Amino acid sequence: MSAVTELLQQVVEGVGSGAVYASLALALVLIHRFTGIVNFAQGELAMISTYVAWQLVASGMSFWLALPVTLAVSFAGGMLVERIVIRPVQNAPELTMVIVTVGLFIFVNAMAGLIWSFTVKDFPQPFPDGGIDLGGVRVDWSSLGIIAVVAVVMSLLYVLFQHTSVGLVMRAVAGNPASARLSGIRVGRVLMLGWGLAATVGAVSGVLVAPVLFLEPNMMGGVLIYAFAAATLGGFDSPVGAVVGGLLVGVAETLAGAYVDVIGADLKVGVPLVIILAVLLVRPQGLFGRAAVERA
Amino acid sequence: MLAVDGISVRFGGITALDGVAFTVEPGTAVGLIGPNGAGKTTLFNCLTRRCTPDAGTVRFEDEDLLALPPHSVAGRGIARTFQNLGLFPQLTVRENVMVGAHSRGRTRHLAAALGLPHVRREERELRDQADDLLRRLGLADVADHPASGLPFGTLKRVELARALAVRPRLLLLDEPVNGLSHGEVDQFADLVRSVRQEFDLTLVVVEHHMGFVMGLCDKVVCLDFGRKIAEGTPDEIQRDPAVIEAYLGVAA
Amino acid sequence: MSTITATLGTGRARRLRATLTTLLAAGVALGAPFYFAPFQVFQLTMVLLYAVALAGLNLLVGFGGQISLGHGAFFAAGAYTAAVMLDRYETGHLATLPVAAVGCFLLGLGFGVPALRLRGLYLALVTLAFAVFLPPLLKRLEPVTGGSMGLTVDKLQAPAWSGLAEDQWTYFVVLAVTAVALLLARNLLRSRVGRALLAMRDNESAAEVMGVRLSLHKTLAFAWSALFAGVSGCVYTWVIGFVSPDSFSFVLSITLLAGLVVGGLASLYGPLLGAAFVMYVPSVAQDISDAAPGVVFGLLIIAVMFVAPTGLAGLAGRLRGVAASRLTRTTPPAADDRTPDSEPSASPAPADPAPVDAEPVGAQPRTEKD
Amino acid sequence: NSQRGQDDKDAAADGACQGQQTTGITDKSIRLGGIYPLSGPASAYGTISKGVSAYFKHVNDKGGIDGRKVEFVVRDDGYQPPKAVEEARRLVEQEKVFAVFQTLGTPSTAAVWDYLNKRKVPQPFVATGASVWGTDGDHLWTSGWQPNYIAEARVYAKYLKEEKPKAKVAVLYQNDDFGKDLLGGFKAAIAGGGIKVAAEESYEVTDPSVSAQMTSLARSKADVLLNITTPKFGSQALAADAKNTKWNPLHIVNNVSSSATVLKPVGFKNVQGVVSATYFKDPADPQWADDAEMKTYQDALRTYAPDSDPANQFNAYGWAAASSLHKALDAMKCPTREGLRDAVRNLKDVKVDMLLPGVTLSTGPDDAFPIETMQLMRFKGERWQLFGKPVDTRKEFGPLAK
Amino acid sequence: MTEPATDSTEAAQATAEPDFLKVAGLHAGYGQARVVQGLDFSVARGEVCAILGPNGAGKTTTLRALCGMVRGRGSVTLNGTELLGRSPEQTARLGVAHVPEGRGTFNDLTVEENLRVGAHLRTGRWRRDGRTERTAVAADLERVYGYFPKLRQRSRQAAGSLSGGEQQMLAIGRALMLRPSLLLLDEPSLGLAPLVTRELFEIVRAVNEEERTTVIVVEQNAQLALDVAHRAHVLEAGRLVLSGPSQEIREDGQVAEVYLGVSVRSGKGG
Ligand SMILES: Nc1ncnc2c1ncn2[C@@H]1O[C@H](COP(=O)(O)OP(=O)(O)OP(=O)(O)O)[C@@H](O)[C@H]1O
Ligand SMILES: Nc1ncnc2c1ncn2[C@@H]1O[C@H](COP(=O)(O)OP(=O)(O)OP(=O)(O)O)[C@@H](O)[C@H]1O
Ligand SMILES: [Mg+2]
Ligand SMILES: [Mg+2]
Repeated sequence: MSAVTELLQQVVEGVGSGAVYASLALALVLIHRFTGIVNFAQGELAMISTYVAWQLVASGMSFWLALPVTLAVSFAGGMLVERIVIRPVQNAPELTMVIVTVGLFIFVNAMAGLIWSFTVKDFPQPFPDGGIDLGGVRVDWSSLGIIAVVAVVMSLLYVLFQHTSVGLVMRAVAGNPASARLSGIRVGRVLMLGWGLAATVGAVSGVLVAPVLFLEPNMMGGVLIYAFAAATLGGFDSPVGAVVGGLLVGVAETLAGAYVDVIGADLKVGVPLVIILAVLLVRPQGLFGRAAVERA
Repeated sequence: MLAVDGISVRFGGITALDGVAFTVEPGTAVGLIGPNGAGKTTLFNCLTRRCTPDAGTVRFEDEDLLALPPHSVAGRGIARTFQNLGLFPQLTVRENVMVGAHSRGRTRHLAAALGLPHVRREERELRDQADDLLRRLGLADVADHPASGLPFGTLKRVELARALAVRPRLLLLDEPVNGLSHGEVDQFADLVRSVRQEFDLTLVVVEHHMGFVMGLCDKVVCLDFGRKIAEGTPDEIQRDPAVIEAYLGVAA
Repeated sequence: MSTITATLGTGRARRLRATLTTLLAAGVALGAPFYFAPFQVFQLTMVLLYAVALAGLNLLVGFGGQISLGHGAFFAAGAYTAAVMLDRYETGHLATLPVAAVGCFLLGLGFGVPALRLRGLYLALVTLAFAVFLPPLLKRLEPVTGGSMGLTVDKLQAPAWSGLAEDQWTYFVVLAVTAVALLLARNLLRSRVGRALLAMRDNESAAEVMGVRLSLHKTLAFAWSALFAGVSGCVYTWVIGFVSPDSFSFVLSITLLAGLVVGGLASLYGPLLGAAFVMYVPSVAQDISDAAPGVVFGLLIIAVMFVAPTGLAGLAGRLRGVAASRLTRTTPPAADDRTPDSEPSASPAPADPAPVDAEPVGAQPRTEKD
Repeated sequence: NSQRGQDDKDAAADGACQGQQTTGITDKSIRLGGIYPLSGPASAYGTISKGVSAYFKHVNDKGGIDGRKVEFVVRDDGYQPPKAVEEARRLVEQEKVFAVFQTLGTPSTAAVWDYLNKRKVPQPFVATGASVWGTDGDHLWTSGWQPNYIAEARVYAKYLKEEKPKAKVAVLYQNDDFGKDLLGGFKAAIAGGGIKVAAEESYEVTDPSVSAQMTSLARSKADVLLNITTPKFGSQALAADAKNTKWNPLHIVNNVSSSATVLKPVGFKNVQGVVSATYFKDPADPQWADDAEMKTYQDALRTYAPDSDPANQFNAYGWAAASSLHKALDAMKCPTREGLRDAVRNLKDVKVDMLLPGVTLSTGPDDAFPIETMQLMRFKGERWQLFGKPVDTRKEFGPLAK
Repeated sequence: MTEPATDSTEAAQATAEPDFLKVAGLHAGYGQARVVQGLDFSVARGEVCAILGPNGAGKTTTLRALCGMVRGRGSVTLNGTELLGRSPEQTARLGVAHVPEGRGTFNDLTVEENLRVGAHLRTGRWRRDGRTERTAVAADLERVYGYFPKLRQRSRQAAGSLSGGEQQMLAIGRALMLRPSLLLLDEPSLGLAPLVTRELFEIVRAVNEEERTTVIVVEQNAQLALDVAHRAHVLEAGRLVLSGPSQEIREDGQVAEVYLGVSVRSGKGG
């Protein structure tokens, strides 16, 4: 294998893991667009959704039937979470909301352990085994599949944000809920919709990554950290940013871990940190985020 | 005292200020009027280093104001109020006013943490001064109330008190009487007149309330589309056709 | 006139009450180690030392409005400073405190500078990334830090003259450190500097116009807050006698922030309540459910936030407010009182569950939620 | 009304045992504590306590240990050392346990062992394989149980020396004491031979996956992959190896990740020929289905811990450790803490039914590792097949250096 | 300059539906602060009603109670439907539009987006008349731009960067986009230039006359408010101290002194 193909192989690897981060980052961006907070429980909700899918498949349902059912259940679950857990603190300071999601994280994680135990579950791979060989660089079908799905989700979110009235309403609610109410927007429903959609996108993420990461209650913990990094880098407002951020983080981390000896695999998490810091110092709103409008 | 020369500010395609020039003599009150979006607030923002003009100079007592870092403007004796209020909602009224005295305080972090005697002395002094001001502006009984939740008119006075706490020589008021009823406007005008005398203030006032402006100011500058369209005494301005056309409308 | 005498009266009463409360608290704090079992004394010690870290975080988050999800890193820096000094140089415990304090102050200063550019969420997540990065870094620096096995060092020992047991002695030392730290924090916040921080949090732009030098105060807020966290970490080493990279995972940082919010942001004694929550509630959770303490713990966090959206300290304030209004309701309302503030309800507007969205008083346009 | 101070000395033991500590033990009962992560990121291991509890309940129902009913108090430390200290002190000072049986994880154990040794409270059979537990002369009240990671590494080294004396080895390891101990032990054991470590990659437990590391390792084209991981990452590494058809090293997976529950999700067809070593019976492995002890275990678990999965190897681990403690308690000369301390350090070829045939408990005054024997196994079809003789690393390599 | 509404039209409207909005025993406040203490008044359909009063009298609080932003006790019925106890979004759906004190613009939305949010209720996706409504909304957008040409120039600009007066225009425009049956204006002239203020009241009058929109306006510029209003109420310390047709209020000695002043605001008609 030549040095170039090796490099390309590492890049492909990085893109693969970057797509994983991006998938969850999309859900984070969605929640942020709706509510203006970061949701620490996002990964755990995705994990629960994945368990739902697993349970359905384990009880004999075909994967392709289980998938839409899971997405529907996740949507309803996300709305329920908003209604039961978030709504009561909706008028509280934002940090209170964030800490509630931390509590939710702990709760959901422990609950999954209680119900499904911590043993690793196998999850059906929706994409074919094997891969294709592009001039010595091997690309797995599963990676390609993840990338494709992430691209589709990203495009859908982009359209939702930019070209639908829901997107407009959503931004209005996130920006100024009181005024949104005065315009007759049912803020509660919009927020429920937001959480439902985010949970659905999260479920897609969970189902995509479960075959690769293997399903267990802590599956999404590490992904969440990287998804945060991806969303931060890309700007918390933009689905495109989330994906670009995810890919950048994935590739940079993989290459640094593989090629820069001082960094090595143990310190490679520092690489996205440095990149994020560098980018934010130049663009405080992230690569694709919108700058805050400020007037005295 | 203040000399503004050729100030231009552009935001993207919008020209908010376009070569504005005027001067303010010590001890006078200058009114700044003009239609909505004419650039009055933007001008204030330049004077307090909230935004940096693309061209032009601002001199305050022969010092280049634009070369100062934003936080030292207060120390030079310039204070302002904000059009849409710029109070600290979670602080009490007294604390709001005491923040106004920030530039006059000398306490540093370490001394503050150690609670040294001179720190406490300074704190007491500032507090007494603030209380004086509050009493002066009839705010004594709301001193311990957080700023949020007070009526708009009260908040306007709190802002004035805070600005006065800076001990300014130049005071910039951005629409100080909007939201006040007629009687209150008169009271406010009296108040401004008396503090002006007492603190030896030079004033620049942005206001759409003509009675207030004309009654208070020695000179009025009118902006439109970022350009100065007129300058003169209140009487001249009120008769100026350009001003009537762009701003006042046909006088009744 | 009558209002003035009334406020004077209440002022004196309040001061008296404050003095009494302080004396009572001091008495309880000094007597506790003689009353409680040693391990309970140990728990109290831990509460006190976490309170120092939370007070530091409060300075930054509660008062300064800058969110840090990486304070565990400063805590770890303090803890490792102490451990390395004790392990390598056998400096004795007390010598480690100033070094940890100054070291973390400088570290915080270094961090405060880039933090100037970052806002809200972005700052929070960058600091989180830093906290995630720390354990592997500590492992990598094995020659100094002892790598993943960590360092075991001597705990504080009671000098013979004191006649105290080790736990009691440790408790008193930590109590002293905490008292000093909380006092420093209080002094800082009740001064020009503290007001500047609060003003910046509420309205940056207006604060700057009033002469507050944003960069200075923000950076120093970071540095002070790191100093407190570092002192807390240093004391941690004295008490636990063991540091390892996995003791300081990012979970610690998140726990600290959660403790602070649960205790009450921008409250002077919120950190103590938060520290007690962090310390005791996991055990309570286990007492409730052995099978999955995490389930209960998560629920308890959520429940506390439901009941006290502004934190436990706010809850205490609100309860007092309710009690006060009960009392005042019996007195007839002053006739034709047009000042709205004669009501003694000066509690700083806790999030009322009623959907009153009082428009922020001239807060600058917020497009970015932080 | 100070509650401080000494443990009750009233129930003094008699005879030679005069003056020894009898806290937590009477003629009728014995009180033990254990500290596990029931919450937090490491809660997967919390279930070990279920296996332990089930064992003691099972024994209690059969009359107890030498007539004493065992009370087992489990505390949760969330895998945080300060919490472990708090809980250890609660157990000793408030719950007044006889011994702290098992603390889980190296950080937690390291955080409490000074305290326990100073208080002279036995800390037998800690649930971590770091090599310090058995080699430290200052902590006589503490002992290991599972084969220490160095011993395990030695087993693999010996195997490779015999089978592939010129092997190039790629190593994937968890970046903590466990991974480093095992890797270090392995390197020490192959030193001077023809076997070389060609590549090593670490991961953090907080990493989402090890796929990037596996790609890097694949570049080394090594003949052997030594997989030093915990279960989830074990599955990931096995899957990544299986997926890469261009690189087919001999895959050695360490014991922690060798359970059938780890291999099954990868697909049995993908893990054929994988080698590992073990010392206790894997409840998920069908070869033990008819084993008498295994049946007892399964029944007991179903009775006493109905919501935990008997096939989970950690339950069996707890069970095996608890039965080991049972043997040590049986061997006490005095029913005192000192008695237990001495008994733990004086085990001679004690058989425990949950351990593999040929694996026994042996300790000495300087050796607090009861188990240093492991047997190699290879995965074939749907089960592990033991091969070769149990390897007693003490005999082969000598005692661990301090 | 402008004719005050004649008594005859007022009477005609009042008899048509005298109790279009009926407020009875309204109490409202914040936490323990009781601000509005027992208001009774009604507004007929198609009427413009002005509320005057000193600072802190509770005018804003009254409007907030009407639209559901603060909780109130008592009874407020709009066309027979009880409003109290409803959330702002529900009252908005009943046709109440509120221009709040402090504007409440969506700062990171553009001007046009702000206006579209205002029309959100009318273009609901699943409404059958969606298409015709959408053209109507487009027409209304033009109308608002016609009223406030400044907004058209700024239509792609983020609302947060507008000048104070421009934001006020936007807030009013957004409320108009709702095509409300009851329009609540809280100090609409705040920050507007004299010329625009006068135009604003012309717009209020036009909207009221063309669409028979009922309007309640809280305004410090009593002169102008009384010009367009049919009736007026004076609120002090949470209680109504004076009510009546605007003409009468205008002639009330005390009101004239406190709210109208001897010298009227220059440049404003009267
Ligand atoms: N940050 C900005 N980005 C874009 N445009 C801006 C920005 N700040 C101000 N403008 C524009 O500049 C113009 C001048 O604004 P300014 O606030 O100075 O007006 P003003 O004279 O104070 O008006 P008003 O009387 O309504 O307060 C406005 O049209 C405004 O839209
Ligand atoms: N959000 C709030 N929280 C607590 N008290 C409030 C709040 N908003 C208003 N108040 C109090 O209610 C009283 C009435 O206020 P309101 O805003 O209704 O008066 P207003 O008549 O509209 O005055 P202005 O002319 O100044 O707007 C005031 O005393 C004020 O302090
Ligand atoms: Mg302006
Ligand atoms: Mg008002």
